[in-house]
Amino acid sequence: MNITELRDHLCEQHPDLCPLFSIEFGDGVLSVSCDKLYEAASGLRDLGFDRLGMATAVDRGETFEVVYRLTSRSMSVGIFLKCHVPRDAPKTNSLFPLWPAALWQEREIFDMFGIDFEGHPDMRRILLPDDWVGHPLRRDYTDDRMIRRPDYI
Amino acid sequence: MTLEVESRKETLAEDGLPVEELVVNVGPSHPSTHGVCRVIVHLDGEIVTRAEPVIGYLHRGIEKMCENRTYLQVVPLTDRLDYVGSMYANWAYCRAVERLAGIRVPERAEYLRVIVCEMQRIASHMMSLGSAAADTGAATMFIYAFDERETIVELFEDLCGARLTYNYVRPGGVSFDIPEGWTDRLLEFCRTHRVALREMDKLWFGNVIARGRMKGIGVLAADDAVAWGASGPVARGSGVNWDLRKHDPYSVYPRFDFDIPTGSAGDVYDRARVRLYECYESCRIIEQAVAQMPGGPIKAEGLQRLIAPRPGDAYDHIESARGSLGVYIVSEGGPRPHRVKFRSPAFCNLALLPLIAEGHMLSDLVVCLGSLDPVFGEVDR
Amino acid sequence: MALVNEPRHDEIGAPDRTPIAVPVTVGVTDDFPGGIAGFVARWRSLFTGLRITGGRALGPSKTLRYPAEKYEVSQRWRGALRLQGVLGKNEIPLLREPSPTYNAKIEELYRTDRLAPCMGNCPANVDARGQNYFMAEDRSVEAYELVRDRNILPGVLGRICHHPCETACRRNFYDEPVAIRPLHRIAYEAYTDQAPEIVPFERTSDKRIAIIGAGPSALAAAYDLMKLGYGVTAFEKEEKPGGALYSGVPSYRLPREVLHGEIDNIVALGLDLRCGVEVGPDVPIEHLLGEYDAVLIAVGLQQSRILPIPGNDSEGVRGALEFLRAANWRGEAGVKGKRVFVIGGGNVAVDVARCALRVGATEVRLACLEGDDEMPCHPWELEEGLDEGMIAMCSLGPEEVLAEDGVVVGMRMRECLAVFDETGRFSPKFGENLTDVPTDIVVFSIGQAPMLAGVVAGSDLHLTERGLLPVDGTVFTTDHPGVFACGEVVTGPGSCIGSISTGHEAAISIHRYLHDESLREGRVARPVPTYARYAVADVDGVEESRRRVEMPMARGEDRAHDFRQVELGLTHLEALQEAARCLRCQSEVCVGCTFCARTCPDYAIQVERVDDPGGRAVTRYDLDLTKCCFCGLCAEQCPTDALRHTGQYELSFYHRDLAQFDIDEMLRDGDGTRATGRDGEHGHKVGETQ
Amino acid sequence: MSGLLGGIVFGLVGGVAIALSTMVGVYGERKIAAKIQRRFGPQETGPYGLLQLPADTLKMILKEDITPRQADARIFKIAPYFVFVPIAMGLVVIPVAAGWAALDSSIGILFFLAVPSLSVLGILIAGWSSGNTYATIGGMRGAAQMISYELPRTLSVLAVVILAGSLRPVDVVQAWRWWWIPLNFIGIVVYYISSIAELNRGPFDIPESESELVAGYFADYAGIRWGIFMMSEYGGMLAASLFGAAIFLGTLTWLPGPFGIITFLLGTGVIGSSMIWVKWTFPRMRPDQLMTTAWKVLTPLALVQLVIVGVVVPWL
Repeated sequence: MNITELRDHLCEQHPDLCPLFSIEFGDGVLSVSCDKLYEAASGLRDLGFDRLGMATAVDRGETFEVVYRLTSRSMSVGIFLKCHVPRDAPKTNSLFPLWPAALWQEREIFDMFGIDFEGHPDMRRILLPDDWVGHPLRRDYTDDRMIRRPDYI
Repeated sequence: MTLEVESRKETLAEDGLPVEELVVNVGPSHPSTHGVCRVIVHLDGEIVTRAEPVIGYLHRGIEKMCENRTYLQVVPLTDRLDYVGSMYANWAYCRAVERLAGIRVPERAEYLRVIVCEMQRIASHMMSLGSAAADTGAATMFIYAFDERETIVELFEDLCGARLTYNYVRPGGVSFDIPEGWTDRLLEFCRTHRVALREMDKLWFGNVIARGRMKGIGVLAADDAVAWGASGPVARGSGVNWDLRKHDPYSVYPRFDFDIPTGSAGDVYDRARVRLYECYESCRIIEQAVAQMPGGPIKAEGLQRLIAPRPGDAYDHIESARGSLGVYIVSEGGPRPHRVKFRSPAFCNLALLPLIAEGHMLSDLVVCLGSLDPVFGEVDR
Repeated sequence: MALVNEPRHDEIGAPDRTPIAVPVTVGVTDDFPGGIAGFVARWRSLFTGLRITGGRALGPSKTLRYPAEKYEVSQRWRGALRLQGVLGKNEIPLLREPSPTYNAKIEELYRTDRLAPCMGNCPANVDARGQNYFMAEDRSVEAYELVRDRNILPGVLGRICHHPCETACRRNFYDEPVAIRPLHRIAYEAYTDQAPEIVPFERTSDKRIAIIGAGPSALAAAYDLMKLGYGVTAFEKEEKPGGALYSGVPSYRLPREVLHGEIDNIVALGLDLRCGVEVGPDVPIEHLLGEYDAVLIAVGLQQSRILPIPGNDSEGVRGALEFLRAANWRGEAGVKGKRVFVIGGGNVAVDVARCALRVGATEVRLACLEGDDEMPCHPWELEEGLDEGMIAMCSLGPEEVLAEDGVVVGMRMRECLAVFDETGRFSPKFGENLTDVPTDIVVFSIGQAPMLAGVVAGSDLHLTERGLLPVDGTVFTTDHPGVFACGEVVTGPGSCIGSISTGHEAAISIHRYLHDESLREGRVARPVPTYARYAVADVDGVEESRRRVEMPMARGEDRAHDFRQVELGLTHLEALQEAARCLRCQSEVCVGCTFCARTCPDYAIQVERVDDPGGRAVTRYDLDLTKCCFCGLCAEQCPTDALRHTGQYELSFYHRDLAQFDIDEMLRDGDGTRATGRDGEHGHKVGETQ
Repeated sequence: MSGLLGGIVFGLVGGVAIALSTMVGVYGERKIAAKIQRRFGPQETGPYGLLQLPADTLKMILKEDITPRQADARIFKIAPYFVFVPIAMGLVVIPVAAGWAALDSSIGILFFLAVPSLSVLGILIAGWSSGNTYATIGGMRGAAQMISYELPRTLSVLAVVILAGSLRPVDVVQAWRWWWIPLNFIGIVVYYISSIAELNRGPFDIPESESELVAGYFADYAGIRWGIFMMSEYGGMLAASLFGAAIFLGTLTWLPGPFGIITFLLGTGVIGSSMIWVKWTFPRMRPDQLMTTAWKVLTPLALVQLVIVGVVVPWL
């Protein structure tokens, strides 16, 4: 199944999600608001997206963009599920109940971005020590030990 | 399984005496953790009641480092992700960059990439099989597997000058063309490797003790494998027929005829044997690729040294030896990526350890861990 | 073209990434049989294992015996970095401090056969690298003379060339190409300012050569032949020399005083130029054949092609060359207040359109078969034309000239679906849609043809059916001995620099002919240089000092109505800075471009150089081997091939400082290195530093 | 007095013999393992790397003797000797020539089976006193394993005792007949396997299982104390090989008179080498599999052997 077929299929099954779907760089992207995230995700799971491939976040300035990449084995197609959480109150729903694969990946996002996932059973740091201060993948993170490399280019 | 954090718990035995649960700290420096992983193991006698992996000991902040580097400077960093299979991270990263920057790769380069990655698959599986054998004390099997790996590593050295961190796949192509006589040596290796594989199959997978150690251990149901995001031999060992080379074909893979080995029991044995059979398939792919390989350039012409793609994000994934390795790059313009995320298969597979190790003995814990084949450069990034 | 604009590129062999139908799988699960057979199989497996290990124990060892069978490092082993020691050990201090002889050393290296990409891609092999070097040293006269050697008319080409050199410039890979073409122009301007005395070439041979035409190729041949000591006479039909440069190139691109100044310089070198003499009517070619030892036909193309479509004989249908001549020479082409429709997508068509604007056309449209991304004209020309108000209509083929009472009233165009077929040959496919465009003047700019009938009349030279002169494309001979041809009459419409290159080649042929040498020995047909069109570099964040100097241009609406120059030119200082950006490719000498340091993922390389455009010198080159990860990116980035990996290397030092390589160490030649201490001398040195 | 002197002399000779056999064993193990793995093994120190072992011994002696902070120091330090001494004691009853043993005891076989087993105590206290979880688990495993394998081992030897009708090793050697080998085949296999298990060698090295417990009960030992554990292992291997070659294979009687010692030593070497071969071929078993093997496979097999012998003997 290619992207346009996926869009048609999605629009047929979930007309409410249809306007949120777009195609960027050849990948299907479903941008939702974060309070609808869980709903959209469970809709996608019912549609046949049985794998949560990747979960990550991107610092977009005012907001953090939480990105999930879902894959469907039956349809052989992938889709991005994105939502923006505000920087001052980074909180969204966990997709752990839908895909247990989110267990560690959301922990990593919490570790690196400080985004709190509600409904996640084990919201602790994963890669960094528990007493670490700050969330390093935020663009404004600074640390005494960080070395600013020569700004050549 | 339970997920809440528990400290050592004290319970009362039947006769009223306090009994303390034995907590063993396997790692972070331990022969069988394949790197620096720490597993907090709660033991009831020898039975593992709970195994909790603690990772991050090899966390070098590679994703953070990428933010401060140009696209080309990230390539050597990807070598250090999965140091057993550097080619994969190279390739996945380069694919994402190429997609983002709209670079078209010459056909010969694609073939070279396929060849080196299939060689890398053999090398990585040999490492995995060997060290999984060493986990159970079969040091000789370990050496035999490493003999095979050594041949590949030598071929890699002749190809690109490095034995471990190749930095071979670059955005737009590969760094070197094959030297003279190299393909002959490669084909000769494929021939001898099959013989060695059959021998290993008998020595290791046919052995009654090895089967006793692997059969029925660490069983992962197919549904769990999918839901927990397992990929690669871990998922295929459970019977999940999922291989990106077939199901989301990339590069020139559709031109090759190969099979996907899958297990049925989902135990350690099937996972390991899937790896063994994949080596046969890799040999087949290499032979076909060498026969089909066209001439021509190995690098895209007119490639900017300073790659500065347009704003946007791109995700690409390939089937590495450990599963689907994805790279997600967000560009906001300019010569440096805004964010690079490596979706490492080892990280996702390792999350399964508590699931599969529970209820087995301490000796099986290391076998389960070895069967997931984690490489901690990739887990911790 | 290597780069595509679509963000998602098609995979080779898997365009849509659709999964392969049903993947074949191999089951891996295996188990012992039950019962007695299983018992036997279990015990047997133990003995199988013992048999395998025992068998291997009896076989040969795989390990190599040290040191007798020492493993040999591969050719591509990534060892220590070295700078090429081209300058030699004794010259190391020259790399550290600006020295007057340092650049001379590099200049010497330039004279070797290591062609830089800019030289290689230029049809005439103009030494752009040498020019940049002289310009950076503020030696403009020498730069001019160096360029003129191959380029004949640097001042002219510095304005109109399509600069394949800049396309090939290595700097494209990093940020933006060096502005080689504008530097030609600066060199010319500096040369005219200083006006050095021109010493004519010494006449060493009594042989005389006649050249028919005085265009770029004729001048190139004349220059080379005069340099070789021959007497050269050029016959020009028009009143002024310059050929197509004079008649075809609009003066907003090429001021006539520049053209004539350049030609005057060549005349001053000893050229006997006779204008207003048309070979054929005035002087029969037979007369030339009798009078001169060799004749070179370089008459170019004088005739515009007009498509055989209905209405092409109406009033208001014009040919491009005639139109340009009228516009250039008289400043008036009879289009004032009229709408002009130009058919064609080449550079000439754009010139016509832009001229039409300047001579007072109210609306200028340009229609071509090709789509907007594949037009044959140079993109910058199109862009400048669009800036000035020209309207481009792409993917349209001419169907019919609409005329009323024999006067053009419009043009009917047919939609063009594809210009080239699958094999890349020109074979346009047309669609059904028709477009009518009202217009007053239609100018066909779809190609030119030579007018040779008059020239060859009375000789035994033959023309083909299409009026072309049969010429060998490698040595430029015709079928009459002693008669040669060059320029567009041979190659067809092309670039100015391409014509010049044929002039150089024809001069070699004439020289060899007059000395009875083999014409073909060591010569091959020059391929038409093809080059990839680089993507526009994204230079966001590239610091200002590294960027290309921007050519100041007159504003589009200002310049659109007169023939003043569009490109305003660089200042002297800008030119010096720009020339210093040249990377001096293939010189194998470190020029301190710092690309290695910029690309090093470990920041192990520190380069400092004198930041003076003239005295470029590397003062510090440090490699911290304790940081180096041997990725090889630096050596790959080096534009001059000065940096390379060597095999002699070991990461074992007696002293931590030894891992810091400075220039001396980086330049060290030969086998023994300080790091290995492999030979006695350097081993001793290790001891000394303790 | 002479008995004491003899004891001291024998102790010295025996100690040197064990040290030498350890060196030979380690050298042999390294060379055989290397051959199996297609390597060379030690080859740089001395001819054929023969001086590697003396060098290693020297290194071990010179190394710092570390006692972990949390260890019970006194017991920790003494534990290696508890392992080594019983195993060394077991050697005295083994006949080294036809009709001669250092200690020609009438209960020699019982002595050989009982005394070396006391090393389990050493393993237990070594594991416990280290104050280390791995070592504790290793010690527990070792104790369980050694005690379990006592049974099949003893039962397998019992068959020979029945055949010979004596517990005196010298008598057994003299009574040995070639057809004992086919008759006793199951017993030989059981003895061989349970000896390896008794020695904690691969594939039964679960107490020290390097990949799980790092080194098990001697994880925290360093220097010469660690060397003594090694010596006990190789000494035990020597003892088991000598005993097997003498009692089960009767190699002392294969050649007449004193020449029997040649075949005896050869037989010992073959058994020892085969133990090395087995160790470097097979993976390690799991503790429960080990117990299953001991109780559900080897013990019944040994009992079967006993029955066979018991049925045959009256017919002799």
